[in-house]
Amino acid sequence: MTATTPVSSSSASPFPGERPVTPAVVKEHNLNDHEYQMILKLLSRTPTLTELGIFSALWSEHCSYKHSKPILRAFPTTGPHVVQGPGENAGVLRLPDGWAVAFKIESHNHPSAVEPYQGAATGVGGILRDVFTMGARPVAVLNSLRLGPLDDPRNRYLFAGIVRGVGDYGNCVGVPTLGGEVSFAPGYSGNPLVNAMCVGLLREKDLIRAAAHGVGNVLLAVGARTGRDGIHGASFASEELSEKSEARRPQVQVGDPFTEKLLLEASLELITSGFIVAIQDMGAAGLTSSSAEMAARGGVGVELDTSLVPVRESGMTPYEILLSESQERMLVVAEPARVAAIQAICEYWELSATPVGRVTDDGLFRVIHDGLTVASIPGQQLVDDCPIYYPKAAESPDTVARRRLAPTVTPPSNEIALERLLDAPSVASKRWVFEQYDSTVQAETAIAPGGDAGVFGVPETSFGIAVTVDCNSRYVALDPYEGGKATVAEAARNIACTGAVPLGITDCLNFGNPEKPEVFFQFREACRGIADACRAFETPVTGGNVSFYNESPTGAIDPTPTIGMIGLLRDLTKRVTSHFSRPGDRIAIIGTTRGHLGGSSYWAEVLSCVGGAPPPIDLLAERQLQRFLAAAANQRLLQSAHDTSDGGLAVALAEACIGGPYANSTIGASLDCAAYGTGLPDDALLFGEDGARLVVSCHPDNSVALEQLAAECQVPLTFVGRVAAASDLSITLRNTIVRWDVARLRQIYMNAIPRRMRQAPLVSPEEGP
Amino acid sequence: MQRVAIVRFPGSNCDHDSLKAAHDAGLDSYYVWHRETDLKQADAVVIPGGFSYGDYLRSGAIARFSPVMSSVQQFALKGGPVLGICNGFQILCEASLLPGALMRNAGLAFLSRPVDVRIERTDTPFTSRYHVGQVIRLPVASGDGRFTAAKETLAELESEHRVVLRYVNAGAIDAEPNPNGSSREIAGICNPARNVVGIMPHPERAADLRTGSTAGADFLRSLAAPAAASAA
Amino acid sequence: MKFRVHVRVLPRAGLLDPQGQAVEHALAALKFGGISNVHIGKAIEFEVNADSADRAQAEVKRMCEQLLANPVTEDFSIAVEG
Amino acid sequence: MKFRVHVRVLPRAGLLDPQGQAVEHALAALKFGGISNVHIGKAIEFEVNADSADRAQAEVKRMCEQLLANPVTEDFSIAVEG
Ligand SMILES: Nc1ncnc2c1ncn2[C@@H]1O[C@H](COP(=O)(O)OP(=O)(O)O)[C@@H](O)[C@H]1O
Ligand SMILES: [Mg+2]
Repeated sequence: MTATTPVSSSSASPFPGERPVTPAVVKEHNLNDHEYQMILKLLSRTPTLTELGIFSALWSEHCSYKHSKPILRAFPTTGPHVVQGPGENAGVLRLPDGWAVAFKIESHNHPSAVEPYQGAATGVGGILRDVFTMGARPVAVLNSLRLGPLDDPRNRYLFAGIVRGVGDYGNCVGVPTLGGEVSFAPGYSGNPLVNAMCVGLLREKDLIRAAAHGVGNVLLAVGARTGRDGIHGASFASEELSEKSEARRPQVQVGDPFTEKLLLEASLELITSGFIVAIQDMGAAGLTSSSAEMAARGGVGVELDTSLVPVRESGMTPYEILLSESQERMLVVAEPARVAAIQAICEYWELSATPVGRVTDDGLFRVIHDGLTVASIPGQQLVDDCPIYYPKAAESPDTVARRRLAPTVTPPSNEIALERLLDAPSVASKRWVFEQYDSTVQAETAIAPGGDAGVFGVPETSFGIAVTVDCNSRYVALDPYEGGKATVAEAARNIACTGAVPLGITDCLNFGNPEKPEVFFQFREACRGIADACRAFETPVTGGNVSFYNESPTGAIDPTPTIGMIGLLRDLTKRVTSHFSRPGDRIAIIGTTRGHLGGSSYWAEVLSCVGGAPPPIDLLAERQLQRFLAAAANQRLLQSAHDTSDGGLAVALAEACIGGPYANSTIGASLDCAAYGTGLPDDALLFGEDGARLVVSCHPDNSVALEQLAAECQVPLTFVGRVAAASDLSITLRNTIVRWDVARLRQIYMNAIPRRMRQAPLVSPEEGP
Repeated sequence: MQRVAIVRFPGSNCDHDSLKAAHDAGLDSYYVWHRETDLKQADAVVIPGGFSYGDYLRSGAIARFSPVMSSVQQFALKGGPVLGICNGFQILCEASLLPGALMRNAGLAFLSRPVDVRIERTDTPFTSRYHVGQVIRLPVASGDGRFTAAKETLAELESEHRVVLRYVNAGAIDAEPNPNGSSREIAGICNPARNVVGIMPHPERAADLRTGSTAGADFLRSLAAPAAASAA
Repeated sequence: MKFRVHVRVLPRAGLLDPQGQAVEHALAALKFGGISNVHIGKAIEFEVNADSADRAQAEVKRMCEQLLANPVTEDFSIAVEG
Repeated sequence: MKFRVHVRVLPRAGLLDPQGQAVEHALAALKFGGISNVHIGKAIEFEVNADSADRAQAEVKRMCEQLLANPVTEDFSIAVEG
């Protein structure tokens, strides 16, 4: 953080017709008494309504991180690969040959709850801009979704709209969706989560940071016109959903991916042209936050003339123009002599670039409209001096009790249990989702959705990037610390399964109201778990996003700290996929099977018990597993690798047999686990969820080498069977043999979601009279 | 070296993929912006996929009026090879360089997946290196991929052997062989002179061994070096 | 009795309508002058059985509210033909 | 003079209209009875300057033929408001 030099604010006048600032108006702006007192002190006078709006936006949770900053400081953020850590629009990691990767994840939960299609679409739009604003070309998007159960028509409506929104936007801009995750739990009814991640590539030398410099330089608004949409989105995202949120509907932001694509091309051209000093997207809190943040980063003042901003509707006030969250807009800083050249580039891309302000030396954030000064605030303080809160944290006794729960119903046969798991939408194939997303545009997709991590090639090189997003929110709900660790570990395992080495993460921390001690406890502990895992894996946190106040009338959501991870695959041709492919290959289980059932999908989906303590994560074992996978892939010893997560060994094996989403045939496997698993009950062996485990297959000729490598890496490896030509999955247990017809399993697994979505309402079922 | 103009519209997003695939096929490929009218001595034109003008109103409806399209029209009339891929196909139909139209997928959703297609004709500039009946797997990624035409047009397309590519069921166990409900499983057609070809799948996305498949590489290689081997 | 129904569903005033904008530009580029305020939405047509035109109108209004229009982003209008 | 124009563009009769079918099923699922022949197309609205309503109508017809409707798959109808 920059040292703050006190600057005195000059005066500002109310814009004609604007309401006077009263306590009620202050409250409406989500500013508490203490915060308002600080504003009065900072200004030495009563703020104008415009100023109050500005403070309200920048001091919202969304922009100021006032409840999370101290906790986030515990994340490891440095490392040999880190080019840009937290604080910019996206984090950047170094790749071979002068390349770098910029990536970031962000939530768009509240807008998606109100209008799923536009909410999700504009979520993708926003995250794309965060990445190309760094000078990186977006090459992949991922999405992490959480919804209430699909038997509720409202959730089906939300799910359908969200997926369509994510797809339509990314597809149109031409960025492939290479992965994601979806899961369903009652806690998300009424408050779905939509997290979108974008990954971009750039030459490291072309990196541009969003800091305004050079007194007298010009600020230009580039892209779409400003309308009345999304006014106060940032503070909207910082409150609980309620009746009031419904009333905010007219402010719905509509995305225009076509303009985004032009903006992307124009921005990248502007950046490489060298004509600009800085560029930043107008995201949450629009023009206000983009200009104030760029100024604060550069330690300068700015003056905006809102009467110059191209608007979509007549009669817009400075307040509205400053706080509008109209999409597809960028703010550019440039020397006055470059303006014409910049306008020419924008013109080529059929966009306008309009001077709307300048960089000043007085440190003030000043707004004028038709010659009248309507806001004048010390800029650095506006951005940095929002009060920081240290809320109370206490674990809810309910969580403690849930950790002690165990199922009370009699389990079905193991055959039926696996079928039920594969039919559970959270476990089943997400083909219905990713089929709606273009996953091959840009022609660099090496592993499309449907396996563990997505992989794409870096143009004209032999290396590639593996990407994933993960979070097991059930684990986090039951034990935030272990759950936080598990989430990073699962992401890393998914990356490692492709043969890639995990490099770094971005996080999207979705929680309830942080002012509730039990929520803040979840937040603090989950972050501690994430930090410990990131240190152990040497995968620094390069940025992220906090989304609090995810509450619906029924209470807080399950805590959902989504992790987006990037890995490097040095030789694209050595990538490993998840499915068995050759009869006769040997199958091995890697890692230690302990049969841990607490927090498992088996308990939750089959035995109706969301409880127990989730598996403790052994970070060293995870790290060894990652090293083993990278080495095994590099030596081309593996035919397939798939981690075990939801549903344990049985689900991992079934998925490996079921094959990819467009497989020409399923494949069988025959395993002998009679001597495996040291006396565990059958269901614990089959469905237990222990970390640091995988199912791999290899050519018989490679089995010795694989064993040796496992020993070197100190990773337990047990050969348990072979891939079979027949379409049967059979597992010999101590006293019995369980057997499934893989074609039938595939049918269940592939149809679980489509079958439920056949009756997706086209309009929210709650909206009727 | 043969010169291939890759036409870019606002909203094209497979322009770079096509440029690269053409380059890798040994062609001298370059962009032509939609406002230009000079095709710069092109030997062939590719109209790549994407969402020209956001696909607003109808896919390809607005793009067809871009200045470059009159040059493409003249080029095609003179027998110059023109390939439209996905949105390019839609634009060629809107511009009446090819008959029919591409309507909303029967499943009503955007569909992105690999499909199996059979090469029906090798007597076009873009398919000469394949052999008739060859089945290849290519990605489709489109919302408006359902080829539709009047009955007489369909009959004409068949009798004149102008169906170049057809969706077939060559494997994928539980995915519809016809991904979008196209009439007669049509995935690609050509004009009567056979120099203008439109296809929905994306061969340029299956043209690099690094990422897996080169099944589509011969579309552009056919331009570079038409194989004499097969004739249909 | 059978009535023919025409429903128009259009984006709410004030909301960005990128499709309308694109068509407005395209029309201008085609030299159609003096055109403004282009908005594009859905036209829905069908037949409905009802006792009277008023009943039909009321029924279709419910359909719009429940299914045909998205109340967050769209407005609708109904015309019932004898 | 300024005229308000309503254009309806609908899929040609006889062509498969999966969207219309989907809505027909959805309406039935919501227990709206007696509905048939649902078709879905586009509603396009704008303002145009013209000397007379007839001129406006003629001008809009040209727009439809050139851009707003695809003659292969769609029919259009125009209503000009005072
Ligand atoms: N929302 C989504 N968007 C795109 N791909 C998805 C989505 N959800 C799941 N997938 C893909 O489906 C596959 C399986 O996902 P998941 O079950 O979450 O895998 P894992 O358990 O290995 O994390 C992955 O390839 C994943 O990227
Ligand atoms: Mg996995």
